[in-house]
Amino acid sequence: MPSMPMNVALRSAMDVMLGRDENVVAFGEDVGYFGGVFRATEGLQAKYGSHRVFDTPIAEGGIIGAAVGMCAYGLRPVVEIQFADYVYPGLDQLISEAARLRYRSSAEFTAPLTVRMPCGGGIHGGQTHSQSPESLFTHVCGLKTVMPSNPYDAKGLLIAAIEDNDPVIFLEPKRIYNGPFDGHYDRPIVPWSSHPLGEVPDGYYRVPLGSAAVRRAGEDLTVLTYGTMVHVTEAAVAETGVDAEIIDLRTLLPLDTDTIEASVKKTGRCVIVHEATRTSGFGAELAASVQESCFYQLEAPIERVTGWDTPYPHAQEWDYFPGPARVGAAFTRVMEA
Amino acid sequence: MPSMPMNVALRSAMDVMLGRDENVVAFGEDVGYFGGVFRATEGLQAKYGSHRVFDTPIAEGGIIGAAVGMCAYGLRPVVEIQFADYVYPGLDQLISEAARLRYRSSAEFTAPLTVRMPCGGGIHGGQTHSQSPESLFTHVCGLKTVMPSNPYDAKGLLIAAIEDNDPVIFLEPKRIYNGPFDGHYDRPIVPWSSHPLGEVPDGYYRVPLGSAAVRRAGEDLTVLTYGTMVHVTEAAVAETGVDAEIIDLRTLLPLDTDTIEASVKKTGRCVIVHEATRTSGFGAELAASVQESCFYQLEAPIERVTGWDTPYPHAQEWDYFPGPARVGAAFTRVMEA
Amino acid sequence: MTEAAPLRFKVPEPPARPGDQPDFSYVGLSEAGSVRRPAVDVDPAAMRDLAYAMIRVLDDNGVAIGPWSPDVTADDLRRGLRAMIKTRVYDDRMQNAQRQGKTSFYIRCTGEEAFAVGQALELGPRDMFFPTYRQQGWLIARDWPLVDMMCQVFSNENDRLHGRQLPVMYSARDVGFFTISGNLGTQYIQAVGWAMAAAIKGDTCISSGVVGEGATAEADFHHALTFASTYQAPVILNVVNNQWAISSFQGIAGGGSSTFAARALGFAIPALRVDGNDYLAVISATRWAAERARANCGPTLIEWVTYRVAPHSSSDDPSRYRPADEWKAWPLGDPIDRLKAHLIVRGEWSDDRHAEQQVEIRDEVQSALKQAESYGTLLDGRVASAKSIFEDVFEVMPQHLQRQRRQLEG
Amino acid sequence: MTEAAPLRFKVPEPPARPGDQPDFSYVGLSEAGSVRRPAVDVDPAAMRDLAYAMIRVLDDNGVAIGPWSPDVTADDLRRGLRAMIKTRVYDDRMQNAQRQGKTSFYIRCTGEEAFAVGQALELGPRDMFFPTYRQQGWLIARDWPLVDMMCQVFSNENDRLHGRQLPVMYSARDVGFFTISGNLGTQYIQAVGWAMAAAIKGDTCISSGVVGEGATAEADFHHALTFASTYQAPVILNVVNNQWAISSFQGIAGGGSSTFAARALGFAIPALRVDGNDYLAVISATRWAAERARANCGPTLIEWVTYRVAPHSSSDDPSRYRPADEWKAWPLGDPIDRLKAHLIVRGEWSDDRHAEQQVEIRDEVQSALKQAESYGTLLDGRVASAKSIFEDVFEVMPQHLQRQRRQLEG
Ligand SMILES: Cc1ncc(C[n+]2csc(CCOP(=O)(O)OP(=O)(O)O)c2C)c(N)n1
Ligand SMILES: Cc1ncc(C[n+]2csc(CCOP(=O)(O)OP(=O)(O)O)c2C)c(N)n1
Ligand SMILES: [Mg+2]
Ligand SMILES: [Mg+2]
Repeated sequence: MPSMPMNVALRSAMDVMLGRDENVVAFGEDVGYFGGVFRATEGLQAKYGSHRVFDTPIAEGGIIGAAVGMCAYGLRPVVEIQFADYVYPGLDQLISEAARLRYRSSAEFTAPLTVRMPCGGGIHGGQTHSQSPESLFTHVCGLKTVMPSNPYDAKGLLIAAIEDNDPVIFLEPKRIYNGPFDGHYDRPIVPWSSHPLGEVPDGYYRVPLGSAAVRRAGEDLTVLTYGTMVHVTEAAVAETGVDAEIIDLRTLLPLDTDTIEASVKKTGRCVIVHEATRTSGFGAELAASVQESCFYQLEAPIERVTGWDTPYPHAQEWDYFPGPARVGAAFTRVMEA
Repeated sequence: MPSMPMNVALRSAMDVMLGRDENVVAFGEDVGYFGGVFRATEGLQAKYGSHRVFDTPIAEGGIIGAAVGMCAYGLRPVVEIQFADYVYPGLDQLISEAARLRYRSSAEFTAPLTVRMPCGGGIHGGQTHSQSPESLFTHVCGLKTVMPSNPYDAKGLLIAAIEDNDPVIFLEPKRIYNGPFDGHYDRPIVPWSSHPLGEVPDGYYRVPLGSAAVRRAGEDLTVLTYGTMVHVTEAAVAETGVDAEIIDLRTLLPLDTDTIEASVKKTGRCVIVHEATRTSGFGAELAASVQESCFYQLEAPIERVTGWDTPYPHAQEWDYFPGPARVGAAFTRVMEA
Repeated sequence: MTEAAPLRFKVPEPPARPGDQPDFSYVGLSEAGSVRRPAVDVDPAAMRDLAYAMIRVLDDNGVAIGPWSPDVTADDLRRGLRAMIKTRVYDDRMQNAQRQGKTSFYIRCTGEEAFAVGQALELGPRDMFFPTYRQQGWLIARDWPLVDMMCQVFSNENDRLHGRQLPVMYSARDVGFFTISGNLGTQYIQAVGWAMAAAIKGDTCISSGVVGEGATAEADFHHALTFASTYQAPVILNVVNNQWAISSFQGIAGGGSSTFAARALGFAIPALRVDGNDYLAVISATRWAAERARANCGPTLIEWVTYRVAPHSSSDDPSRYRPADEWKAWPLGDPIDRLKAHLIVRGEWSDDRHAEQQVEIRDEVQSALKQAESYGTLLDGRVASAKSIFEDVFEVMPQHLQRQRRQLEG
Repeated sequence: MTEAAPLRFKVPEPPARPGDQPDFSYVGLSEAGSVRRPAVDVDPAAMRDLAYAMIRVLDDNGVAIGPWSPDVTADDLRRGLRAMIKTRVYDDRMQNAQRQGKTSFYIRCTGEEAFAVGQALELGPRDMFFPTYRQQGWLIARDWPLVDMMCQVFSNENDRLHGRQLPVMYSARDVGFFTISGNLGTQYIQAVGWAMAAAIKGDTCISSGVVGEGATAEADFHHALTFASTYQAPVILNVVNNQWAISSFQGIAGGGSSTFAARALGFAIPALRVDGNDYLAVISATRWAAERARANCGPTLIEWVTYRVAPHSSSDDPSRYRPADEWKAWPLGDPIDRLKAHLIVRGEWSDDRHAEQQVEIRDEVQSALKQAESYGTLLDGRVASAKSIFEDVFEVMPQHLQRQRRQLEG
């Protein structure tokens, strides 16, 4: 099986779907000739033509609005928002339109739309190239929200997202496009070629939406996490020696509550790790629902390790980023509780 | 003390502030000559002139964007978004600009902006006149979020919001503009004149942001709620006889965690009630933080009673709305747990 | 030079408020027949003047004149007349039903019937219309069942939308009518996206998007013009300028010093400004734009100048913000009266036939109403089941919604 | 008629891609001195032609000609020249520092210096400028300390913005320079809001907003034009058309078939299209718009036609999407060379003085750099304290942030 970085795996997913389904189109800012600022669509315009893969004006609201109209016609647009930090001008079309089209028309019109967007920090991008807005989408009824943590899942999930008949928000942690970053920013960069989940089949396959993956079985505590933080959590486990069960959620909505419940009921302890700011982050929903379903098995308060409730600072990136030390410290607190 | 409905109390707050501070201006769609679709600005243009109170084009993003620019000049705009359901086109200016202006400029520029918006259902407004998007705002660092439950607080909180030097999202549950609705839609409408909190002083006073009110002291369980749901909760308490302590949060961010913690530590049980959809609603943050701080005192899982995770339906409004029966049932479950 | 003089803040004011004499002198008119008709493949740069003129076909005597006078049969015109009358009767009946509490909300299009009816009859069966809440005329012109429309307004058991949507927010894919949004403007860029899709697929059908003059201020309007211009999308971009947006007059939307048609000029999109109460002008301008789009010459923006005779909605009382009799002074008259006069002049219609038809339509609407009410109204609470509110959030109901549905059932 | 022919989807393509011959024939030019100069209180309807012309003052010999030739002293021009040179030297030095890892990111404005420098020197001290990331020339022209600019770029201990902001996202209220946003377009409507505020207060100062041609597609552009038009706000709305938006050429933003100046026409806002590499034209057009605004005649939109000689940013490699030598074919030349030539022709400058000044400026920048680096760079990690990231989220730090700050301290 070929090994490939995550952006190439995503490109491969779009390549497969552009090839299989002539109703799939891909567009966004700098997506066409240039192939995207993170190269995710490189070569696709040359291969499929500029009527299938093309550049758009700089208007996220226009991109998503046009995509909704294309859905009404019968296409399956895959649009790129250059950075998740720039999705806000498109939120109205997502929240008021894409998410409710099926409902308000009783399925006369639907929005099989995929909205890709690089998210997360760790690349010194400052407050406008580092955000993780996933929790906002999970509050919107009618949207699905996905965030992969590795190339294999990224491709399989993106194919599933494109095939899904509802709008899917597809967040791509940009720090792990090239390798499984574990938060040790001062160590050499590890490429995906050295990671088993960097092996990606060439052709079509799906990783179903709504199913989490247990990355590591363990008995001491359960970690609920996703995206880059899966790797940070693995580092924290290695460093603390805590026998943690690591659940990579992959899809935030719909959430794989069965896997979560089974694990927390087994371990009796739960730590939630995400990069997004804390208040009303997706960790809040996770903590709220875990205490609902696992109250009598819980032996310690559920802890959240998250970005601070501030904009993402430029110079103090590593003070902001919830690295393995902070995750490890939470393990210790929860185990001692 | 005069008694007045909530929209009149809000008008009185703006009247007071327009009079005290010549940098206060109020504008929005239909806000000027007409006085707003809910009459909150009626008469203010005639009193203060159309350079202080005026109509705008129908562009929520333009309204908030222009307001941010006015803040940079030194004004204190109080803008109205006609329905909270229509705030999304303005979210980018709120999230990317108003909320971060102070931070990104190290306080060279600030955004002392108040964004008023009627929210919530119960008026047969369907999916685009009924939403409660408060949780989205609470995830945005740099915004304060307020929702009053009665005329007295509405006026005092709005004055505090206008005087605040940071952007404040001010959500007005439209169902209680005219009276304290308790969810019994089939009973006669009760006016504010029959409620003690309908008594509102004429002049200037503040209800500080960030402080909750204990509406009813109790020993059995703690209810965390706000807006219309305060009255629904009161009805549920009356109907079940549960000795609940009802906390009206008033401000969601910053949150009055001291009051919350003290109460839950005392009662050992907690029910959260809001009208917004459940997943990643503000109840999630409340549940997550209560279990963090009160874990060892909790005798039952924290329950959330909320709107269902669907768009707000028109005809089935009362099946959707979390009325006193659903709140009461949660009380019973939590007491029996 | 003038540096010392203080700046002044200007807020546009309508020419007349309650109590004032109505004044429509600000509406720039042209004589019927006086505006030239360029070829449909004209370079937009060569027709900028049309953004400031007004295309009118019917003169004061009801005679169709000039280059925009369309080739249209009397039968087709009678269909249009019938649909306009039916729309008005329907509106009155439903407004009445709202007053009786049978529904929560209603919106009339009185005085603006020509636009929606004309486009419905002029565009093709596979074209797609992206309406606002004020184009019920399209459904009626295309014979979408009145009973179905009423059931939607009553949110009753037979409502195809299961009571989920606000009254009047129809969806009717089978007659090319996109689901109406309660959010202003959003459908405009969607219409462009739909047209882009048709072009991507090498189809032959086009789309037509609608926005009120007030809602042109929304971002979607700008996105629509930008995308339509960049990709030369086969779309008709309609601005229905009915002079009012709830309480704010068209000057607040920025039309005070220009026309809405002119908004297209900066995008090199051809702009037509048309008498929206002139049914023949509606047919003719729509035909021009549709032909242009189908010939791969790209989008057209059309401003339809009309007047909102009705209140904004059943929640509105316009006498609070404009002269109650302002509509009487409207210089472009009533679209039904004008088409009727034209048909009579043409010898294809008479007062008697008109009166007969009126009665016939009233009966038709009345009997539809009876049938619709038999399926329930908001008054009697015979609405779609509570359980159904969990359907169609997603194609497949996820676990958490199944759980919530069970909870609702108790 | 053509109904049967399939529709085609068109995506605009730039005239030249890597390997192709550069081709700027699409840029509509006018002869220097050939465009008329209306009175500042002209009715916008009487000057629509200017949206399609190009105001140019300097002819090929460096002589200032025509009605737009401004009354400006040689001293003032020398100030402008100096600031432009300094901007270019500063850019080169900082781009170098970025390559050395002393900062994470840098953006140059090479070839576009005239606009920001000219406006900085022409507008008043209390006017407010709402820039994008490509107007560092304003700060330099207004003598904002170079060391402070550099400290911001290095995110070091002396960075006034405490390392919070991405490099080049300056904020300098004292010289009328609004805090730069990383989000495109947002500042445009803010500039209008600021101008509305000035008018509300009866002030005499105005604002000037900037957007790139690519970002005109964003909603804020539309909101800005709408609000400016409705309230006749005293604002200058600048579109810097440097032909490129990262990899996409101006045709993708919809400029393929019109000018960006023309976007103003539909709002009855006067539109000027100006040679942005002609320093005298910058001064002159800015003066016209500022006078108009101060005279309560409302907003002006100005399209500045220029070319982005530099890569989009330090993260960009333009040779992937445009001919590497495209800039050499740019028909409007280099703003520094052209102003230099003009001053020499005028007998107010010489090659020797120019060379001398170049050296002087290099020294000045070099010594500022030395000083700035002494306060640290990203390389050595001497940045604002971790604790400081909790400040300025709110005026008063709420409990939850205090708690988080304590947690960070461990
Ligand atoms: C995004 C959004 N903002 C505000 C509203 C509230 N609203 C409903 S209709 C209306 C006026 C619309 O006027 P116009 O566009 O001229 O259309 P008309 O009603 O005249 O047909 C307003 C402000 C809304 N529905 N959506
Ligand atoms: C809302 C938003 N969308 C996308 C981006 C990413 N982005 C940064 S600069 C740029 C191109 C801007 O081009 P233009 O407006 O022409 O300005 P220029 O860089 O040429 O000065 C893009 C797409 C952004 N910063 N903000
Ligand atoms: Mg209107
Ligand atoms: Mg550009």
